[in-house]
Amino acid sequence: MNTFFLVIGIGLCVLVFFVLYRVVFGPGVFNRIAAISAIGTKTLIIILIMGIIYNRIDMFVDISMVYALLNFIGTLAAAKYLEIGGEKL
Amino acid sequence: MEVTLLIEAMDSSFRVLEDAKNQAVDIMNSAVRVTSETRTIEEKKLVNIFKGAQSRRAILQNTVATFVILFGFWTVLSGIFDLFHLTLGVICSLIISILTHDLLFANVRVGDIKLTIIRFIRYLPWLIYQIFVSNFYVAYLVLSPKMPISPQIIRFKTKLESDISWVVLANSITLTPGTITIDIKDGEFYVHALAKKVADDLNTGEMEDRVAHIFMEADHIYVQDVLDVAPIFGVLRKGI
Amino acid sequence: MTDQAPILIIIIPLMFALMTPLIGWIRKNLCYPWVLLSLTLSALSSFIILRTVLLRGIISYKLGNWDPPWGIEYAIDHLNALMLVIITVISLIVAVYSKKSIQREKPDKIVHFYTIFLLQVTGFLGMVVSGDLFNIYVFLEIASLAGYALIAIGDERAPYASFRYVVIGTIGASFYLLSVGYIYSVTGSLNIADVARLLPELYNSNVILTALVFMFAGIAIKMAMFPVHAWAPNAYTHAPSAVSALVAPLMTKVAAYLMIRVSFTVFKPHYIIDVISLNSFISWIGAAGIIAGSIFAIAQNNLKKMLSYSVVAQIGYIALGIGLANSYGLTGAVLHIVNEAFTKGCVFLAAGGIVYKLGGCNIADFKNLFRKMPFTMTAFTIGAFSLIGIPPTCGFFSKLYLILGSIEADQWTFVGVLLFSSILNVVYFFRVIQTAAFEKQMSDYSREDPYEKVPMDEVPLTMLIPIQIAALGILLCGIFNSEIISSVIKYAIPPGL
Amino acid sequence: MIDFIIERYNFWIYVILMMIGLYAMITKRNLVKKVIGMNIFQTSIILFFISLASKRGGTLPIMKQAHGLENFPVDPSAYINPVPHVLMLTAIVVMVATLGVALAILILIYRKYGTLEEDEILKRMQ
Amino acid sequence: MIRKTDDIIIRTVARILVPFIQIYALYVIMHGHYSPGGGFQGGVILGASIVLLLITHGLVETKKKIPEKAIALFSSMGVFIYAGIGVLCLLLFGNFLDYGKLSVILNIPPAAARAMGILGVEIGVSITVMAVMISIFTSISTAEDHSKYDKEH
Amino acid sequence: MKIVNLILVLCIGGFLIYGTLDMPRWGDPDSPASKHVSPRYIQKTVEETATPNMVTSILADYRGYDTLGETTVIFTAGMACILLLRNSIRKNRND
Amino acid sequence: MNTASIIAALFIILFTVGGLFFFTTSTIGLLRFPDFFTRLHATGKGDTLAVLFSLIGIGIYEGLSLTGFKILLIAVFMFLAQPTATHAISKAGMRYGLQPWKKEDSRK
Amino acid sequence: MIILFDLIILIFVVICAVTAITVKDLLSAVMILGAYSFFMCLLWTEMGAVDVAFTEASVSAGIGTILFIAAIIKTTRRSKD
Repeated sequence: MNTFFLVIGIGLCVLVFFVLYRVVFGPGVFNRIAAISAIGTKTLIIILIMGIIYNRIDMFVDISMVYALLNFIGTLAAAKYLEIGGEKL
Repeated sequence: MEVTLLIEAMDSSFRVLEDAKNQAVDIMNSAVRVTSETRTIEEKKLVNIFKGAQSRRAILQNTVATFVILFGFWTVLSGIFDLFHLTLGVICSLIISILTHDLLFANVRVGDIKLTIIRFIRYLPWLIYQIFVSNFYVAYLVLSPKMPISPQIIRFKTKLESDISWVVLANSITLTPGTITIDIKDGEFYVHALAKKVADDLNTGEMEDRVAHIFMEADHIYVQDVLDVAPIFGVLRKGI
Repeated sequence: MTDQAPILIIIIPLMFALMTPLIGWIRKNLCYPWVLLSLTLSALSSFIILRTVLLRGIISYKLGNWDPPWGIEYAIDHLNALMLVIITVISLIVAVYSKKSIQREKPDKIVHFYTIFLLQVTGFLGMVVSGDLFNIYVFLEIASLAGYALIAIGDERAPYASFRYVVIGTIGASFYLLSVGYIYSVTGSLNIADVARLLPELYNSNVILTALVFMFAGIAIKMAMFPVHAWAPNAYTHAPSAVSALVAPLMTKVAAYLMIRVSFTVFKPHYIIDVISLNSFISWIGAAGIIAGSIFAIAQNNLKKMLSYSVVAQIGYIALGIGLANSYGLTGAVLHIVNEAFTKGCVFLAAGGIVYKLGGCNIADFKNLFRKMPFTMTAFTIGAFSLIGIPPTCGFFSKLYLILGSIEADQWTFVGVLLFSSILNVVYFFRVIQTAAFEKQMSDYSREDPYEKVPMDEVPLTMLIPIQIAALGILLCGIFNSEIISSVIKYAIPPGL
Repeated sequence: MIDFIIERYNFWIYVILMMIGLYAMITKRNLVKKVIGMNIFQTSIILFFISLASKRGGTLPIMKQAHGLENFPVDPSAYINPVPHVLMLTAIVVMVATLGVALAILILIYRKYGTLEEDEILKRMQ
Repeated sequence: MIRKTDDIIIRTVARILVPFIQIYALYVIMHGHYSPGGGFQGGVILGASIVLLLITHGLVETKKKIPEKAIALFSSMGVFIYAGIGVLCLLLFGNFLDYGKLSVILNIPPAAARAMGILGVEIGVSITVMAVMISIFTSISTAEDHSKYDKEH
Repeated sequence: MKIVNLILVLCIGGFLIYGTLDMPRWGDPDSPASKHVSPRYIQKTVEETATPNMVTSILADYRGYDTLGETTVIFTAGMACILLLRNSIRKNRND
Repeated sequence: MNTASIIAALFIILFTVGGLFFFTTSTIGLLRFPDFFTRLHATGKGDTLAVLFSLIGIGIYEGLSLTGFKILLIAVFMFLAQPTATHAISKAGMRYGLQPWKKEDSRK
Repeated sequence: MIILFDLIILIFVVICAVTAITVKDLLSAVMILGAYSFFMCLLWTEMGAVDVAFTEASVSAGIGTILFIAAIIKTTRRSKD
């Protein structure tokens, strides 16, 4: 089973690699933010998969939950910036 | 001569009558105004008294409800059930619930919450089914080589009233792939839809009906099946 | 209670700093006596420590009662004790002085200023007293952060100078942390004594060489040594005068202490001298720093900037003494640390007094200053004599020891450099003193009576007394230098030199 | 050769990250970029320390059962070395603190000069 | 940045999430002994919850919940708790931060006393970290903006 | 100028890599770092501090003084931000 | 290996691979779609079902325990936070002045 | 330590670092720094440093990015390099 989850994790990493294309080449800040939030969800799953591989998932769940709870604050702040004070580039 | 006199007399008498009538109307109006003013004042006083009592009760209820929920959350998180940690949990949830009693249940009416929760839980499978179906549709859109998308922004006026139901509707719309709630202005939803099919699905209004059903709005179920104090709550909600 | 003195010296300023904002709520003016009280207590405990060390030898204090390699340990020998006394005394002097000057410069920020002032002193003391490599990093960061903040509230250009200090200082601290990691990777320990015990077996490894070089680089950045001194002059110039009087003497000296500690306690002298012979490199850099700092100082028109470059030059002396790596040279270096702390404190305080009265620090404006502010300028002159190296002051003796060390090491170039730098010091200090004492305003010549009495306009007493005490300290250190050396510094020199 | 690379590459990547951060810190003209470089630099050091801690075949530095371990002999090689983790927690805290102070100073600079480019600031100083 | 947002969705979701984030933070603080986490992490999460309130509900509304003076008090109180526990050990004739000596007061074996000491220390750390995170954020966001600069030039 | 900086950075990086060549292998269970001090923490943490999480026990107990310093660092940063940015009179509080 | 565990393993594989599949489609959508809003459709919440599936798979692997509950809670919070973030950023994009892509544009 | 994951994530980290310092829009740079922190967190969970990963997660997601954005609001988003 561990090998199976390892493969799934590697697959997710490969997907993250493709998402990184949007992060690096944009265009513009909005696409980047969207891509970064997509990376966030994948990261959350990868952390849990690490927990399975280490066989100590109860320790890794906490980190995942931090991301689930806090990850959107950064996006909210960026959105607020673009909404109210945003200089246009 | 006499005829003219008569006419004049009639005229003047009419005038007098008119004046009298006007005065009477004025008096009546002012009386009505005064009575209505006093009545609104009294009503307001009553409402205030009621609201004060109710708000104190509501604060207590909110705090207790928040406490229960948070303590349940704590127990799930903690997983250690000795006396020390449970005491810690009680203390922590108490602190948080006192601090944030007005956050978790800000605009929710107190009495009907049990039913709301049950209905909300019943609503979830349908939502997940919707997400499932539309996710497949989006996957089809993504994977088909011609990419038959036709993005459009649709606008519809909702019949929902309260904040929380708006939020549930908006988040349900956003959760369903293919549609994003972009903005809510004065009860109008602006939704960006990926293709015509999802837009049509949204326009049938099924989701809205279901959300309305959860929060007992628009179909006014609460009058019959929840509480007999519901009208008072209605008054209060408008008053607030 | 004397057993607990090593921890009290940290805890007192820390606890008092924590309470300062709360005191500030009650009344702003209470902060000043509060700070004085805490620093006085701290100074008392530092004297207790010095006495205990002199009587009983090295103090070891186990924090949390864990044995040294596992827990954190304080190991206080003569050098630490001496540094503690210097830091507490100088900071007490500066704290007394700061009342008027900070009221003039930043009246609305007194409370937080004093909080961070105490935290900075805590950082210095913690760096000196600690016997654990990582703990030193933590307190280094406390001192640095406090320093960044204090410098940034200075005049117009202060934020930019402070930002550069942030960037460069972070590089320095990170290099230090990096080398701690390198040392940890091969020894598995962080305690200085333990590391010193384990290192000799590993002397031919690349890791240790890299660790040593980066640790020196990091400390040199914090110390404002010559090639990486770029942050120092601007930061010291634009800081509020009380801050530059605190940071300029102490930050660099604490870093110099760290350099001595690293090169002679963590690494044995054998490694530095015989295996990689880094010491001659350091002394050459020190010599270059002396010359370069003095020449830069000559080019300045601003007194504070001139003094800042003078700091760079004086750091060169200390580095030269460390690099000589013999008994005389190291004695000279330690004595120069003592001397420099008092001297730089004195001259920066005097410069602050001048700024307080004149509103600026341009040397050209100093005409007739000797008549206007005789006491301040006398103290300044004593400081200048000490920097130049004129006999009754302490500077003469430290330079003497440095020259003796150079002769013993057969490095005649350094003797030349030391003598030449004295001449350069004479040049730039003479310019100030000459302007202040002898030059008249142009308008004075045109007047009928050139010897018209200039009204005395001295700084307030709370500023004057600290200046005088610092000047007195210079003289006392000079007069009793043999006592200081024979009772304290002699034991601070590592054996085998 | 492959073994040699596999045994070391983690350290090399940390050096690369450190170089990126250091380069940004000393070359970039924009002050926010410098702060970003500072962040990267400090993170790379943390990476180095954590690499030191890792142990082949070791598990997390948290005991598997909480109770009843007092009399059991524990095999130290079964757990990852916890000391660098502790040090790095402190280092992360220092990183955040430095970030806060640096951003505060940055705002002061912008208030004075109205720009964040270093060359323009230097120009406006004269 | 800390103006009240007019978006009802964001406000409501933030309102609902904040209590959960806070209780989660307290869980992280209290269970640092058994699972990852501890004072610093919990403090940061607590601070983040208040920051979330700040960016969604605005400064004025948040101040009613946690006034500015309380933040200032907390930021020194946390370190004070930490150092105070250390000094308490000092007064019990131990070394600084020697929590084993607390067993005299708490009437439990030294190892458990050390665990209690760790818990107290973590609470202190979390209080300071929370307060400082909020105060850094508010200081940065309430600093005068650049419009002042534009007017001058 | 950029070239000079680049060369400087590359030199530093090269020197650091040179230092790592003699280091114990990555993940080596027998490296000095995991043999000298740390075994005691791993073995005794439950016995001495009743805390299964070694990181917490070291952080707050064995090396608790570091953590005091760390908390002081945070406190210093907060005070520094207030010192730098708060003015006694603030106009636009709600922006 | 008894029947129950085989069925559980089958479910785990089914759900996790399903999650991976939806992750893949969302990523491809992110790369292929023409403008910001449509990309947001793909990633911002095309991931929702993928996350749900993966979490269910991992939850089944973990079994009925407190950790399983925690994983469920993660899903709940994701469902609360993710659409909010998507909504916020799309609204910001609209107010910022991004023009949504229209079908007619592609013909030009 | 899982070598396969380790290599992949290290590559991501380097890509993110390079992008963060080369991109001209400061807001983008800051958001990319957030992604960089994700990967760092991932790297540390992968090496078994759960506490450090936890700290990094809470710091980067909770405070770091927001402090940067708050500072950028007060200053400017433009950058020449």
